[in-house]
Amino acid sequence: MTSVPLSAYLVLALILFCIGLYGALTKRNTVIVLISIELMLNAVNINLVAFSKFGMTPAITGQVFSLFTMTIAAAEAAVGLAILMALYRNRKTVHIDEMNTMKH
Amino acid sequence: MVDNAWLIPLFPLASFFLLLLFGKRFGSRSAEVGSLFTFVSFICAAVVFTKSLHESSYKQTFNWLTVGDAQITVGFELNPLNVLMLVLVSFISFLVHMYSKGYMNGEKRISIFYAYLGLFTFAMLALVMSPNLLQLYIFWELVGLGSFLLIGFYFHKQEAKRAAKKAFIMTRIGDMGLLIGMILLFWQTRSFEYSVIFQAVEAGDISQSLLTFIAIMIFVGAVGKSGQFPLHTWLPDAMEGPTPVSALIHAATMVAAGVYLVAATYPLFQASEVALLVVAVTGGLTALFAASIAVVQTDVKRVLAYSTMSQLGFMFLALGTAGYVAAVFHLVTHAFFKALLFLAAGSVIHAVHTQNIEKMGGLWKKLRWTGPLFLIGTLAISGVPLLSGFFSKEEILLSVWDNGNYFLFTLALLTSLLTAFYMFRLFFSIFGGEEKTPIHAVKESPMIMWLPMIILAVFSIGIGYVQTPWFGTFLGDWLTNENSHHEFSLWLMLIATIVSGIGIGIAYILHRKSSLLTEGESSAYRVVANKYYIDELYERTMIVSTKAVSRSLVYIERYVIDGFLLVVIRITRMFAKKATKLQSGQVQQYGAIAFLSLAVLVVVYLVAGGYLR
Amino acid sequence: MNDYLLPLLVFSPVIGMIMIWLMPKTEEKTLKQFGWIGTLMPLLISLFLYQQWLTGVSLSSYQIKWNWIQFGNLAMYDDTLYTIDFELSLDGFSLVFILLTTVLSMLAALASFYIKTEWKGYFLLFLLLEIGMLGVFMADNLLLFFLFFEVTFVSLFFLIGRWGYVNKEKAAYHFLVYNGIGSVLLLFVIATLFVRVGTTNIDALTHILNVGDVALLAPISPFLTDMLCILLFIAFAIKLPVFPFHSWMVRVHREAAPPVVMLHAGVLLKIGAYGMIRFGLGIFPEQVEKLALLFMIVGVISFLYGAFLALVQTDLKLVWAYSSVSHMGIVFFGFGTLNDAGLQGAVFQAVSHGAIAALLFFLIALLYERTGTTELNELGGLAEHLPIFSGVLLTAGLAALGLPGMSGFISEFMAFLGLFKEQMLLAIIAVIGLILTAAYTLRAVLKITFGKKTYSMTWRDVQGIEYVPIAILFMVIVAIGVYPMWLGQLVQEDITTWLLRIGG
Amino acid sequence: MSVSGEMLAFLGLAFVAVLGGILLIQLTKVVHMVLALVFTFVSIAGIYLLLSAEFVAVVQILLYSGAITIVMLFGIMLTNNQKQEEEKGNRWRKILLLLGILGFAFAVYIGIYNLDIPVQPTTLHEANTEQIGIALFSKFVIPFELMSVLLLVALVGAIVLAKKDDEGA
Repeated sequence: MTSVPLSAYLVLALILFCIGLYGALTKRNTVIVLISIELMLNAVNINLVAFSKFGMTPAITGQVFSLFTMTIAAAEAAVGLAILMALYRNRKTVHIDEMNTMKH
Repeated sequence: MVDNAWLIPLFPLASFFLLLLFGKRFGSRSAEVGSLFTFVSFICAAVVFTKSLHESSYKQTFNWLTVGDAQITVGFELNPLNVLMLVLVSFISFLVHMYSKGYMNGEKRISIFYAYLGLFTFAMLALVMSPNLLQLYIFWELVGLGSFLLIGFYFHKQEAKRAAKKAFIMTRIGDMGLLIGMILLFWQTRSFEYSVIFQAVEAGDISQSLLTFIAIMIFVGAVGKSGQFPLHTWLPDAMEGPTPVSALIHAATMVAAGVYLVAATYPLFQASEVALLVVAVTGGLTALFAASIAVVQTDVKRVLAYSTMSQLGFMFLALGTAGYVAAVFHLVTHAFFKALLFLAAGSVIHAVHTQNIEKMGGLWKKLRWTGPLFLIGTLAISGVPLLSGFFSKEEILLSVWDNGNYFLFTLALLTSLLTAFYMFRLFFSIFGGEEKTPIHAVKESPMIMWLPMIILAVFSIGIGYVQTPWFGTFLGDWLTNENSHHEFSLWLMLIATIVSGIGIGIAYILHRKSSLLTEGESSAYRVVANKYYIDELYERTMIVSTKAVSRSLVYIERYVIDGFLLVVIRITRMFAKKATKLQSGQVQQYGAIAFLSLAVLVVVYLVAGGYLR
Repeated sequence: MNDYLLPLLVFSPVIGMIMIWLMPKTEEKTLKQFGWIGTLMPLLISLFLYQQWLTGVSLSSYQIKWNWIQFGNLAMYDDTLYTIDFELSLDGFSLVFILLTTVLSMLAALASFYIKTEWKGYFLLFLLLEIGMLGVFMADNLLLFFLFFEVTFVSLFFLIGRWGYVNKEKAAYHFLVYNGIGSVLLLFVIATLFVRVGTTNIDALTHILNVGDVALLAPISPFLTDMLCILLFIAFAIKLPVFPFHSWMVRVHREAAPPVVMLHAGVLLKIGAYGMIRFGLGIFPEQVEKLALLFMIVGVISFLYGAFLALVQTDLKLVWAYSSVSHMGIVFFGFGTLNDAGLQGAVFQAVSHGAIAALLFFLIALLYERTGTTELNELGGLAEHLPIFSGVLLTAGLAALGLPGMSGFISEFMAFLGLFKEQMLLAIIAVIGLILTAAYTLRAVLKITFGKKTYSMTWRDVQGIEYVPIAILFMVIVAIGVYPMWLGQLVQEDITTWLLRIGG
Repeated sequence: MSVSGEMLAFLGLAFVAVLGGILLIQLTKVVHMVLALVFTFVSIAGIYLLLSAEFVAVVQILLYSGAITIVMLFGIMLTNNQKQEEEKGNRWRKILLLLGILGFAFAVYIGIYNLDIPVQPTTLHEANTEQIGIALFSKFVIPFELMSVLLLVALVGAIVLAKKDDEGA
């Protein structure tokens, strides 16, 4: 019926997830960290949609869930940037390694 | 009556509780209360005794506890040996109860004293009625308790405290032997009942080596209770208790329980040559050993205590040489004359307020009653012909001779000699010579004290005739249920008499020279006077090593167990400090660590092929 | 009625708690009385249960099972899997411990009249502790057991740390850490079993693990089962406690208030024994059989170790504390023998030590109340002016050293009977401990009661209400000692069942 | 195995998506990074199309390629950070992380490799939007409403956070 197997989508999602993870954990610029997180969420979404089609019991639920995820991602991006703005105003930096007021 | 015999020990028990709870209200009348209960007990015992002269043994049991498929029962058994002990114990106990009224007169805690006596009498009577080893063991410990309480009666005295503790612990060491033997027997036969055990022994169900071990272990129990070497050291110290107690517990009844135990489990010993030999040698050695110490003691009660040890050794010697009847016979006669001696000694102490024979002398005229009574006892124990001690001793010598062990026979003769010697040394130094106690007006004891002594004296003289070569061997026939008449051996009697005579003679000569054998500089003397340094030996070895173990364990506790704790605490603290540094405020670092840990976990599970199965 | 009796029993101390809670905290006398009254209700119910048992009512008819927690939606496969029910049940074995709990709680509440401060909090915690103890002995599944176990743990922590002697806080932390480790191990075992087997019900677990006719979703390998068994036993060995996990218990016994120690030594240590027998032997019979020799050796070491250390202590509390270590060693090796006599001995010893230790620590309360010290070197000759107290102390000591006619003897005797059957040599070594027991007990007791006088004339002897705990405990001790059958019958059936599982 | 059109489309989209990701990591200017990511987002939308999820694909383009990217760009500009992403950081951490990620990827890959789910016929592609609508407003209506509340909260929160402090103070 279809020539692209489920595993192909999963592997793609895995690769994107790993890239996002690497970015989120290494980049110093907070904006990039946020974007990397978006990438990770996207990778997860691919999985959701893929399983909605190729899963044990195919259903529309997967797609609906991916929509929810996107909503949350959007909200997260908005709030995250707002926090970043506030921080930048106070500390004049966007570098994540300089934000260490939670130190012991 | 016979099936209600279990009531016999309950009377003294009732007296114990009554006096313990309401002792204050009874006050000095406690003596009458205690005596009354014991008397009832004695009457019952006497009735049972007369009944059982004709009947065969009687036994009654009921279930007490279930262990797996084995039923443990309790009950009582009345066979000739048991009934004999029953009547003996209740009788002497009654007499001592009576005597104590005079001796303990004016003591504040007299109700407690009588309560303890009641407890002891209860335990001892129940002990001799036990149909099985477990029950015997239970009361075995309880008589130990009675003895412990009475030794420590004068609790404010340091010596009494120490003696009580020592008595309890030393006898407990012996008891453990009995416990081991008993449990081993149980797993061999699945029962504590004598009858079952004896059947198994006869059927040869138990291997010879194990049987020997068991018999010796049981004998260890007897050794502890009867103050035999090497567990004897508590018995002389036990003389810290009131003198009537010494008479009842540490001369006539409880210490004889060891002999009773071996006699009651005699088939076990008969099945093992080695065990019999061990019994005989221990008995013989203790007899001589104790007699030799008695020769140089200066405390009247201690002389008697060592004499008791020596006589008990005699009984074990008899048991070990197949002289079952002889041993029981001597147990009976000894109970009477030794009780008499102790009571008489108590009477003397009561009069002069000292126990040191160096401070006594010339009391013959002052103590009109006590003197002759003491003499009767002395004659009986020395084996002077026609008194009870003579017959029983002769019987023992005969059994040793028949056994063919000449070494043991020599031991027995030597002991006889020493016995006669130290007893008369004691007698002469108390009653002979000049008066040395001028301060006190020495008064004869009241009738309540000499009356029991007279009764005992009568028995000391007469009881021997139940088992003589001339008039018949009633006791032996009854005990063994067959005609055990043995041949009359005049030469043995002669030898025994001569030996006693020599002992008395030496004592008299020395008395004439007014030497008490108390001073001496020779090393041999010092060794004997210090009781062969056995106490010191125990002190230096057992006690010190136990303490050393305890101390070293204290260090282990402090440095190993708690030290380990400390190490754990330090390590935890160290990690906590290091971990605090990880709290850098760097969100990315946290994320990295969390992720890496997850990755490690995942990879490990991957390599391990799934999680732990 | 039957359906609610067990929950009623477990939660009956709540009534007392509410009564206390409503009182202002300055009402000393009322609070103490309410605390005591609060313990009466469970006592009555448990006695009623015992009476029912005597009349032949089957104890299993009181069993209850309410739905409680459900995990996942595996109900479509098997509705007993991955569910946890609120299950309480009763058998002879647990009834013994429940009776012990209710009786000792009542007596400890009486002894708590010596508590000097913060009565309200004290009695609230005290009754909470009782709920925990009762629940522990009735819980029919491991998770419920664990929850009640933690209730005792928390309430006891505060009871130790708040009301006690000088170093009470430190002792409480020792208690916390050791028992915390024990709890963690226990939780680990319970969780693993639940994940693998899908149930925490004890009977179901036993059946699945041993009969094995149920296909598990995640099968357990023999190795894992062994490990679980060992962890479970370490957890309970800490609670019991057995050498080398005993140091917390010694500290607690030294520092906690005497009524708390009465309960602690009397009941809480027995949770270790109860857990070992019920869960260890119940769930892992084969593994226990493999470990039996180890149990016996450790038990004997514990027995001797405690005895040797008790011999040189200079504080009466410490003597009794080490004697507890020693006596728990007997429980442990009795359990390790895995035969009728040994197991019965272990159960007997647990009950008997409960009564005796409670008595001994009650006497400590009396002694401290009068003299203000429990140091052996500062005491002596009390028999002169406190004859009744001295007599009671001596008798209690004799009970502790296993004098026949009292409960200590029959328990030790049976444990040794069992040990001799399995390991003769070990048993002969262990017998030394019996001699040492006599030595250290007499040393301590005689030091206090006999000898030189060091007392003040104003100390009064035992009086009034103080007779109640002494009399009741002596009754229990002597009743077991003279006629052990009544206790034996309660547990005999259960022991036979357990032994059948080992097949020996 | 012949290469179908669908496969070709997938390969192309996947290549672009991964390339965008790699560029995100490798580029140095922040704005470039964000732009590289737009490619990824768009190609993911394409992937959704292949998975017969047209509605999701459209939302993806609208939300990610549109809204989020723009927001991010605004963020970058407002924080006025034109500095280049200099290689500072901890080299060891990067290497370790890389290893960890590789290990993790490998482990998950094993899982994917062993995965075998039989393909079943679906009707997702028929009136996809309608199906989503029906599901959203029947079965998932409560989550949906909650989501709207969440968005509102996020909106308010973002405004409160981002507005200048001195006005309030």
